[in-house]
Amino acid sequence: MSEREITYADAIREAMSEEMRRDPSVFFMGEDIGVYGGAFGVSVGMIEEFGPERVRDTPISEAAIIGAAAGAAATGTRPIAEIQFSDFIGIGIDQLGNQAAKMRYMFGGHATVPMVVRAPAGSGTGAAAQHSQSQEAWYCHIPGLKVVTPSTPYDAKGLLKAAIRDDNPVVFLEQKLLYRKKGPVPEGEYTIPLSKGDIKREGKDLTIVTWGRMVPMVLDVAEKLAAERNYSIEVVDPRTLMPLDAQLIIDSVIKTGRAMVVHEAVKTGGYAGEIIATICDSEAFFYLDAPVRRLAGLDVPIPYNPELERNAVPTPETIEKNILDLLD
Amino acid sequence: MSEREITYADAIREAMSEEMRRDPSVFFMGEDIGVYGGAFGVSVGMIEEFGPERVRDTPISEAAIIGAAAGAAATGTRPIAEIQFSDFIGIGIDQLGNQAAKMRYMFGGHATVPMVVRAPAGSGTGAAAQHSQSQEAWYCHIPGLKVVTPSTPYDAKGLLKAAIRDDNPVVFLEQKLLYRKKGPVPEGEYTIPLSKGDIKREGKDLTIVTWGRMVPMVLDVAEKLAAERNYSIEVVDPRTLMPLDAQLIIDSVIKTGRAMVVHEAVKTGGYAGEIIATICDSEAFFYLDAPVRRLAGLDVPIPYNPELERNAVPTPETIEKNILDLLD
Amino acid sequence: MTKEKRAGKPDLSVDKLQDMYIKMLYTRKFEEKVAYFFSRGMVHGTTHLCIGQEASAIGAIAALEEGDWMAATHRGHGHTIGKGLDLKPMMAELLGKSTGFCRGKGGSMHIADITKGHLGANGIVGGGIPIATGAGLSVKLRGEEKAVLCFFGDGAINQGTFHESLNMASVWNLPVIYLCENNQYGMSMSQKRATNVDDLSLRAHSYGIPGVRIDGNDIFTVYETVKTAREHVLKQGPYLIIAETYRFMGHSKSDANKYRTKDEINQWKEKDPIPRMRRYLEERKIFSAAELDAIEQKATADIEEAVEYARTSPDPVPEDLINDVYAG
Amino acid sequence: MTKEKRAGKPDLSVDKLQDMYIKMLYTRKFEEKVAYFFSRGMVHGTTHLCIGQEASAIGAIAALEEGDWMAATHRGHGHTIGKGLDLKPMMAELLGKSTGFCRGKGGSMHIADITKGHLGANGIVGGGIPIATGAGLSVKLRGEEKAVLCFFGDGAINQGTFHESLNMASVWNLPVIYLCENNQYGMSMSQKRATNVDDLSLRAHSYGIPGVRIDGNDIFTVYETVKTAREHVLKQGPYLIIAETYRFMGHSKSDANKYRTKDEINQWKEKDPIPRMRRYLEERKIFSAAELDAIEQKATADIEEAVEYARTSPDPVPEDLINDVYAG
Ligand SMILES: Cc1ncc(C[n+]2csc(CCOP(=O)(O)OP(=O)(O)O)c2C)c(N)n1
Ligand SMILES: Cc1ncc(C[n+]2csc(CCOP(=O)(O)OP(=O)(O)O)c2C)c(N)n1
Ligand SMILES: [Mg+2]
Ligand SMILES: [Mg+2]
Repeated sequence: MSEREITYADAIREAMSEEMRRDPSVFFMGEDIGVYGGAFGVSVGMIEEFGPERVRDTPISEAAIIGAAAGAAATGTRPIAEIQFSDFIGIGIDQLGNQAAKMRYMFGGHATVPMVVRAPAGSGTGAAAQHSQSQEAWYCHIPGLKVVTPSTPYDAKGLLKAAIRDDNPVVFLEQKLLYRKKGPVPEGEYTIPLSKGDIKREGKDLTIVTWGRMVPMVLDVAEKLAAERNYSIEVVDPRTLMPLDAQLIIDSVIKTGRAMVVHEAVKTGGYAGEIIATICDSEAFFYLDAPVRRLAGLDVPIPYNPELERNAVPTPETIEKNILDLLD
Repeated sequence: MSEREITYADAIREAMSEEMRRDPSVFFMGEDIGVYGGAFGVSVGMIEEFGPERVRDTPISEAAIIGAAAGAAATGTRPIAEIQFSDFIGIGIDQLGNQAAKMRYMFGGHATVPMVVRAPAGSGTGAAAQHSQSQEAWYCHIPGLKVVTPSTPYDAKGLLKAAIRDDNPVVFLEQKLLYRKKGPVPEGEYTIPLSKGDIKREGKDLTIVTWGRMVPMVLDVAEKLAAERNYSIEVVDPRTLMPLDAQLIIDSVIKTGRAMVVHEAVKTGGYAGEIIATICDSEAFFYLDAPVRRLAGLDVPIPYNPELERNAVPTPETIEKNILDLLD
Repeated sequence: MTKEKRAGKPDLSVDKLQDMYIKMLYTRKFEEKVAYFFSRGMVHGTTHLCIGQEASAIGAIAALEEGDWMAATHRGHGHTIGKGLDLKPMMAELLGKSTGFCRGKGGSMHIADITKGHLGANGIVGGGIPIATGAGLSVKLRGEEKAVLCFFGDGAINQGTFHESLNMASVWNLPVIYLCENNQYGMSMSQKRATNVDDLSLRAHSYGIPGVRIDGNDIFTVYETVKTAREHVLKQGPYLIIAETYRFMGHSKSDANKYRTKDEINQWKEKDPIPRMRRYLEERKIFSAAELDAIEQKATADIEEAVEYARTSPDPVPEDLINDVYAG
Repeated sequence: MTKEKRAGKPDLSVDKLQDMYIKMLYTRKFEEKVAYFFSRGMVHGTTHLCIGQEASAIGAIAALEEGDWMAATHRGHGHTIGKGLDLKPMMAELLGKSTGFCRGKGGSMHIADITKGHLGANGIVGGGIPIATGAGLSVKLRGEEKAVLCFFGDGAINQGTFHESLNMASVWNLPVIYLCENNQYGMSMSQKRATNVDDLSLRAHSYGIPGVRIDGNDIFTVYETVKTAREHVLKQGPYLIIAETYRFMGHSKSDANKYRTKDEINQWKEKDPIPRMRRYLEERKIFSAAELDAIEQKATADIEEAVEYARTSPDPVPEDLINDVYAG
């Protein structure tokens, strides 16, 4: 792997640009992605290279953006649609879930809908209740969609390239708080299959399954507890949530005998449930030495006040506390 | 309890009508609910009693229906909004999830949004992929909403009356295939709290948590296995999914030592995950004698062909098979 | 080839006229068969018949060229026959057979053949409008001289997707003909009650595009208007057509017609587009009465053949249930 | 009380004029303070300043009566001050304090006070339009002589919610004034690129309602138009106003203004509504220069007081995090 370090946002831009150079049927549409460069600066410079036809500013019309992407995808192009905040996908979720995701199946297999909906997710920016959600569980509950959420620049680039090449609608959830984080990303061509999770840290006492911006947070706590208490924590990042690399998780739990799932999304109805059900309805159940712990966002809208906001989701402190509960 | 038997649809109409008589601030809006009487005949006759102002036919505009209900609720009325098929709630889910559900919290407590969104859910009518879904897990993942799904006429009436009186937005999911089913419903006034599950059948070998139209199906199988094999199966119907009566489920599992969750919704990301995570992160974990089994709809859109459709969701056969797997 | 030229009538070959006439007959007879099947309980689910509206479907599509795209609605049998799709797989789909266009998984509400430019009927009112818009974008991005014809109803015109799509198409000059089949009702809701305007073509003003209102029961008017619109959209962007028509049958399987009068229905029956075209063809001696009878007999025979094909076709196999959720 | 009557100018008392003028000043100074806080990193999140647009907010609300409702937007400081809400809890909200309108949980994007008829700023572009429509329905159902004023931007006018709401309000004759503040851009997207019409008031044609386009930087024009509209909506249903204005500052915290020219900004600055009103008041000798300076000093002092109040207010307590998700 090259030593070059770039940010998560750069990695995403690079993935899009490489794919747009490689394949003329790929194009990009969304609000303010052109001269403005996107609300988070992800697409800065792209309109200069690809022009306003392929880097296409849209009106503020999320349903039409997603629906038009679906229609364009079904008729021979490969759209990348950016939704400015993932919270707004709901406005177009009918087009995503009832049209894009179902077309192939309900038409009996003759439709192919290769599109990516990219959108930033998560809290921590002081943007409050309607700009801070993590709704991956919704998308995972729609057969026909794939759902990806990278936690590193390396994963972001490889997964996004794979998502763009995938022949299915993919929801690609980016992490606002990771956009400016740097990490090693090779210059050359690579993709990461949309079916493989990644063990971000090996361990033998406890399996923590987590994704998105919780990954670096959990890794930090794991390092700390390794140093302070010699705990050996395995951190599994599914990267792609749908389809889920269940075997990777099951194998890890069989190895460690203990499991915890950490996510930022609100707890009730969150995707931790899916993962815990997967573990507890598998052979891993017989290896469990303790209840399967779930640490997730509180069941509240994200509040504005920074201190409240920080505590609405898992923190290094609550992660540590829960680990200690399980391991002590 | 009175011996009168009425249908599930009648019970719903009776609940609405009683509440509209009782409280002039309650009104009802939706597509074709007036002279047409609703797509499933639920509101037949209501416009004659309450007039077109309070039984209000709307244009086909689901986002505006839900949003207008939220606005009306926040300003002193108590709307019941019918969405013709629950599949279409997605079109207005931004108004439901980002507005109605969050208003109170994000405004710091001074908003009250007493509204009910009623909608029929589920498959089995040959209406295919866009008219047959069970999306309760989505709504349960939105803090600020309550989510109710009755399995009997009795529950339907009592829960709907409670939902209408509740000061929060409630998603009330009705079961298409139960609309014509009869059951005992007292004529008098009663409500069922939106926080209490119900043990539909007592047992000691296995707890099955299930809801909606799966309840009668599971009960039939439980009776059959009681007769044929002397199995004692406890059937827990949460009735209200959010907030969930977790203790009822946990206590039952502690008693039986085995648990299975059955739902019609597609498996991945379904609410079974929530319930299994609740069980496995509770004291009930220590009483479990076997993995917690999950039986749900396949991860497919609902197909049109009747035989395929029937097998897309749990059937008496698959329920029985899974019980035998767990208990034999 | 004989040609018939008269003021206000298009310049059409005899073959073309015969093709248009027989497609109207196919549609009518196809649907009469479907109605019969339903009345006998041989088909499950529901269906929406366009009996009375054949001219707008067939006339409009007759004006398209090879390679143009078309998006249909839930009332889509005429659209499908108009687009030249084979009657056999169409009938097979209605019967849920594996030889159907959707392998029996879509049914009437999801008939589609992307490979032939048919983007699908749609179970979501207004759901196809963004899809068609995206097809227009796709065509435009490739620089093709192709048009997209997007059907929707007077009920759909009040959906947000209508507005967002027309606005988007208007700013991007997309080659999309938006054709509203105003059959006067959205289910039970009269267009006069669902909108505050008599002439829906006024809605073109919002997008700075041409809008016309035409007699949708005159196949030649429809044809000519769409011909003109097609020329327009290829150069100057979208075009809105409101075709006034009427559905003779109930909205769907179950409809007591309480929202309209027998008188009204009878008045419109006098404008039945099929006898109207027949009179035209006969009066102008394009075809003799005997020739027209022969065409009608052929239509009947072809439908019978399709029924036979469908009846004797195999059902889907169990694996079809899980196939084609994802591509690749 | 002195009265000033001139052609085209409304009949306003000195007190009213002073009130309108000082509210524009409050808005400007409030926002300058907020901008300063942001530049110093004293506030987190983002904010949308309406500097330059004060006339449309303040002038419009000045035309309302006691008991009328108002729905604001994400750019809602002027709307809030216009509605007469206290500066102190407003500033406290911006600083995330427990004394804020939303107890620090909403922030700039969610300021609201339902008890005072303020339905809330809104983080969802177009999200408030159905809410306001529902408020209109509520008022109408109670038979009150009250109006609802619904603000939204030129970007929001392309959302489906705009269309659905105006259509719904038009068929139900709801007393809602829909006021589009056309500040020429939706973030970076020029209204000219986002719509295909120059004059957005044409969109009224779609709903058969009055639509006017006015100089939104002239507070008197705004006032008079809304006065007229208010009379209209109470009797005849909704009214659309397009107020042409301009935002001097960037869209939000971070905006390089790459999508517009300095020249354009400077041209609009010449139409700054605040000096314009001051000139009017001074030229017509309604107030002397000294009086006007005194008003301005009072505005400054009141804002300072609000800042002081906000700064010294307590933060929310930890329990606030979980309070007020549900009522009751
Ligand atoms: C989003 C959505 N809302 C409601 C329905 C239920 N529904 C099916 S067809 C229909 C009426 C549609 O009216 P129109 O667009 O005029 O088409 P028509 O049926 O008259 O051909 C309704 C309400 C639906 N399928 N989708
Ligand atoms: C549904 C939705 N889409 C996108 C955004 C991001 N966004 C916030 S404000 C804005 C521009 C809105 O333009 P306009 O309606 O003209 O209001 P203005 O900001 O000009 O006052 C955008 C795109 C949002 N908040 N909500
Ligand atoms: Mg219609
Ligand atoms: Mg604007």
